[in-house]
Amino acid sequence: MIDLTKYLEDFPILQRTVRGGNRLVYLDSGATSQKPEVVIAAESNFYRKHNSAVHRGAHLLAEEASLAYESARENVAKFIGAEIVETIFTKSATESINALAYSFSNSEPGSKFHLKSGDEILVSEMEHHANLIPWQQLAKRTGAKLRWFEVTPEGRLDLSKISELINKKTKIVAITHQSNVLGSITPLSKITAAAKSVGAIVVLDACQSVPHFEVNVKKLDVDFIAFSGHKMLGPTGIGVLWGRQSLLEEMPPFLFGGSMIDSVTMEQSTWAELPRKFEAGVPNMAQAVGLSAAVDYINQIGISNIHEHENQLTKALLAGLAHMQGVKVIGPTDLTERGAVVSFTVDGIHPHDVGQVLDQYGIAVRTGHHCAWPLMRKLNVVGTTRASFHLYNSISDVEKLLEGIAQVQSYFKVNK
Amino acid sequence: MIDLTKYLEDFPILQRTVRGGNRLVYLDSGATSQKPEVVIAAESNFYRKHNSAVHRGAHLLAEEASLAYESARENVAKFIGAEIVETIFTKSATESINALAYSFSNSEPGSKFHLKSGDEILVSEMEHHANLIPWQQLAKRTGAKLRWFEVTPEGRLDLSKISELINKKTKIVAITHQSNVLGSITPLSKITAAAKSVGAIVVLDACQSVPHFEVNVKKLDVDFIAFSGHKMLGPTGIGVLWGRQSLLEEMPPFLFGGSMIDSVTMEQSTWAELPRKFEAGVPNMAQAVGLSAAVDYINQIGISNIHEHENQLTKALLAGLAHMQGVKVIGPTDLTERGAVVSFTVDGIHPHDVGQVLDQYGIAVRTGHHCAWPLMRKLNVVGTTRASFHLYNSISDVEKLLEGIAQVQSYFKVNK
Amino acid sequence: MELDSLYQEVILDHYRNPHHKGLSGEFDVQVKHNNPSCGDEVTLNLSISNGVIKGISWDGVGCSISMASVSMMSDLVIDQQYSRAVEILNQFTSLMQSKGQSKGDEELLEDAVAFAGVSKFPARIKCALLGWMAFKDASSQAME
Amino acid sequence: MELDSLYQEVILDHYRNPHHKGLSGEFDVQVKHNNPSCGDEVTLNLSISNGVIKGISWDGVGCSISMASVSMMSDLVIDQQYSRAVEILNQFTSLMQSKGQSKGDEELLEDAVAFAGVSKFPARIKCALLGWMAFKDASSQAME
Ligand SMILES: Cc1ncc(COP(=O)(O)O)c(C=O)c1O
Ligand SMILES: Cc1ncc(COP(=O)(O)O)c(C=O)c1O
Repeated sequence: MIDLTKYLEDFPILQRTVRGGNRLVYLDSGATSQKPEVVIAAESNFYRKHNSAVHRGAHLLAEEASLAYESARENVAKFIGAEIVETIFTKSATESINALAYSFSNSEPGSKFHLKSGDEILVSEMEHHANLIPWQQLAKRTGAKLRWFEVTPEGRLDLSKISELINKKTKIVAITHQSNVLGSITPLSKITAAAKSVGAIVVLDACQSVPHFEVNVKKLDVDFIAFSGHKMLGPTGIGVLWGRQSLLEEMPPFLFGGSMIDSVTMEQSTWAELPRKFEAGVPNMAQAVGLSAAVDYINQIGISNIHEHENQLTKALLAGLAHMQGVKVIGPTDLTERGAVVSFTVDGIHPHDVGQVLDQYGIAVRTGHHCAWPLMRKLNVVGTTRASFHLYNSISDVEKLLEGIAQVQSYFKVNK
Repeated sequence: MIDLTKYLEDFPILQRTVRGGNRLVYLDSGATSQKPEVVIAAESNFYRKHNSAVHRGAHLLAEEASLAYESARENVAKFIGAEIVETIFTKSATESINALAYSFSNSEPGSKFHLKSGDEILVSEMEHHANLIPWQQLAKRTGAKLRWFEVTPEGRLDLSKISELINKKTKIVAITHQSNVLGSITPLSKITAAAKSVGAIVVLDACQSVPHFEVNVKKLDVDFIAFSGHKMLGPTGIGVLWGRQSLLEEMPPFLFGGSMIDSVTMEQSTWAELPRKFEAGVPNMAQAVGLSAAVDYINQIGISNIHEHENQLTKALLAGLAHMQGVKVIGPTDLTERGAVVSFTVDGIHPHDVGQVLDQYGIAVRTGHHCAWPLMRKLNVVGTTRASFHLYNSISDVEKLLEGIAQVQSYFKVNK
Repeated sequence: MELDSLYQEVILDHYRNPHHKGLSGEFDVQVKHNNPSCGDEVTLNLSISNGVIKGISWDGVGCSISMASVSMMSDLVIDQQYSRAVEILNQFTSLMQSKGQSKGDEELLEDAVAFAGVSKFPARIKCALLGWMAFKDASSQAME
Repeated sequence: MELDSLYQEVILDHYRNPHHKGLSGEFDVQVKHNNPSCGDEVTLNLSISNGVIKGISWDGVGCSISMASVSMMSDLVIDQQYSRAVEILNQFTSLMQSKGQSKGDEELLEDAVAFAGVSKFPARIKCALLGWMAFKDASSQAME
């Protein structure tokens, strides 16, 4: 039994009280995580001591800022088993994925990134909007066709048609590593093997995986991954795009401006080496430094300890919900290939109302379509209530939630 | 005579010593500004007390975070005389300008944003790469032609050919408000009048103006402006795109994902109302809050006081440089239509070496091409040394710089 | 409990037994509105003749606040002059923006004053307004 | 002063009176390298025959460090076997990465050990390497 309770005091926000004078039971880490003091301090410390534009000045502060920023890159790269030059800072996973989609649009005919009518892009019905709409719009811009894996009633990817869906026309497979609604983890190896056999590029939305279990880009055998800092104890305003070096070298850039150039005339420009080619402008330096502090913090606890801890909480919550009348889990009900995100519905009560009553008890959950509207339609629900964990949650949070749901039912006088 | 010395103590970084045990003489605010404690604290405070994904949860933290984020928008909008819904948060000016260029590419034939062969985009030779390359690449993508205002030997925009350059084919005029190299301020009204007469859209790069003097978008009569938070005492990782409401409503979005949608199916999506249409994903919330604190701080001192203070310093520096043998100011040498950015060259010494010796005396300047490579070629210099001011500089900083330049000359034994 | 100011009994009643729900085949204008952040949807059919709101029928999915609000809105505006309906609409909108400071004009809003408590919950204001915005859209289209 | 470790007299001498500067018409390979962050540029002409570096001529604009470094590099590798030149190149590169911890192998690097101080100034390392990278590029092209 992993006990992480001693870490709770590292999170200043958990010391405050919320509605009704209750302690904060924060079960919305799937949307954004809370930050330990060391992360907040790392960002502040950068501003207080080293702030200066990186890569640009001849002076000491510029030197220190560049060192801080590049060390952050190195640290994040190591965390995901990547090469340093393959690790690109963006503002968010959303930007990372859009950057890819635009880089594809920007590529010349003949390049492996160039899409045209007849080509196919494959996603799934359980994608977050951030890993659906950029591809939908890329398809629209290029004439390529968007196709998708369906979702089974149990909330798993339906791979039964994989050999038809991944075919010679498939140029991109963009898939989530873990559903932000269902918690189900994608059986990646089947997909990467099929994609490889047809030469398709695999893009992984790792927003819900990197913060919660070990992700090693080399082992995964995908081509690109995207994730956000704010879901992994890091600051807002920072994300990562990782890609295989050879692909990133071949791929045209996305944002144009300072620091990403090799030479510039009024007529034309050439691009800098990796990773700068993909980082135009003065970067989100303090946020990169904060993210690096978050990585240090996670490493100190151990990502596998965090994972096991979250598994324990998920198990307890699933067990508790299984005993409740009128409550239905949306997604896998056991721990096989699932993470610490649990969606459920309460008969007769709209998720928004469930969330509102829970809030009265200090319990912060997320309600609605979770930016996965097509999935809601597919599963025939108007939305769900979602509890999601991180290392700072405890078994007492699970108990509070279970009690809270019972209160919701009695508040709305639904027949259990 | 404005005296802002009492504000120096608000900036923690100014309390540290740098190379050679010297106090920091920070003359690189044109690249990025330093942050007062209130800005640093605003960001930290958001993480410590209110951090949560905006617009998404039913819980108290989400409510507080949304309020903080939207109040920041309101505050920034007011600062530039804009409507709230017209004020869009990006990660930087670079992103803001690229967003525009991509939104243009994304628009349908027939829309006023649609460019095609025969159309013209007008920039100037003094643009920062961030306001040049996005348009150069847009021209390349659409077949439109990139044209430019030249720069006079005095470092002013050469408007002599304006009636030829702004013609019926001109669809976009993208121009800097103040050169980040020369300090010269663009005589905007002539340009906006000409652009209006042919129906061209005017995009203003306000990176070097908003932080230093009053910018009111209504008075300027431009269509879009872009600027960065980090140059105006705010955090890194936050920028602003402002546009006229009617144009923003017509313009297609740029980044696709969560929060920017009205409805989503696997096949197609429709977009949210302004400003959300242009803000995909969990935003850089803490940075928006930090920027808002920077705006409060500037308002408290008064932007016109800051402007006048910087004018005094610029005047003193220009006067001092005028007396130095072998030192040449690159850009206007009087205060007419110029801001607090002063570039110069020192005969016989490369700017990089000038900067290095100054650094030894604790003086932080910027050296090189300042992301304006075409301008360097035009002015026939390999680069310049640039000193740029903000409110926390003092006349003693100017004296230090002047003494420093003399030291540089004697260190390299150049004949003065 | 703070919650009770949000979930007034009359709101829950309308939620459980909504009025005018179920789309009728007769209408002059049909509109569909939704709330993208939570997924609530309402389709509203409006009949109007000689400047009088003759009928409203609607269907939708959403939380108690949004559904009860469409239900009460329908009760309030049916058989009213368009101008009077707009007055009620404006009253309701400003009640929602009152941040808990207003009790609402009972003469105009009748049972809908029960929504006063919603104005203290910023995230729920758009729920309460969903049906009203649909009505605003439909009626202004009809009056064009 | 810390600066003196950067700007050694011999570096400033080469900067003021660079060797092998001015492009000769005879060469096997020509390369152009630049340093996008500061704008330094060097064009390098290389002649090589039977695995021996026969001649280098160059032109360029840049700071004292970058220009002095191309000058000294030229002195060092001209008339050397390619393999020996690569050894010198590698030595110089690792000296630059030594963060001030190494003095450099004087037997191989001769006067270029004067650049040891540069390794303490991270922003200047790429200046010192510009010419060497150009040589690396040109010579490996020539040996292909
Ligand atoms: C005139 C001008 N435009 C654009 C930029 C780009 O700003 P950022 O790097 O913050 O995106 C800068 C600053 O570097 C600038 O000075
Ligand atoms: C699976 C998944 N993909 C993408 C995103 C988008 O991340 P962000 O909003 O940080 O860009 C999220 C989170 O909202 C997510 O859960």
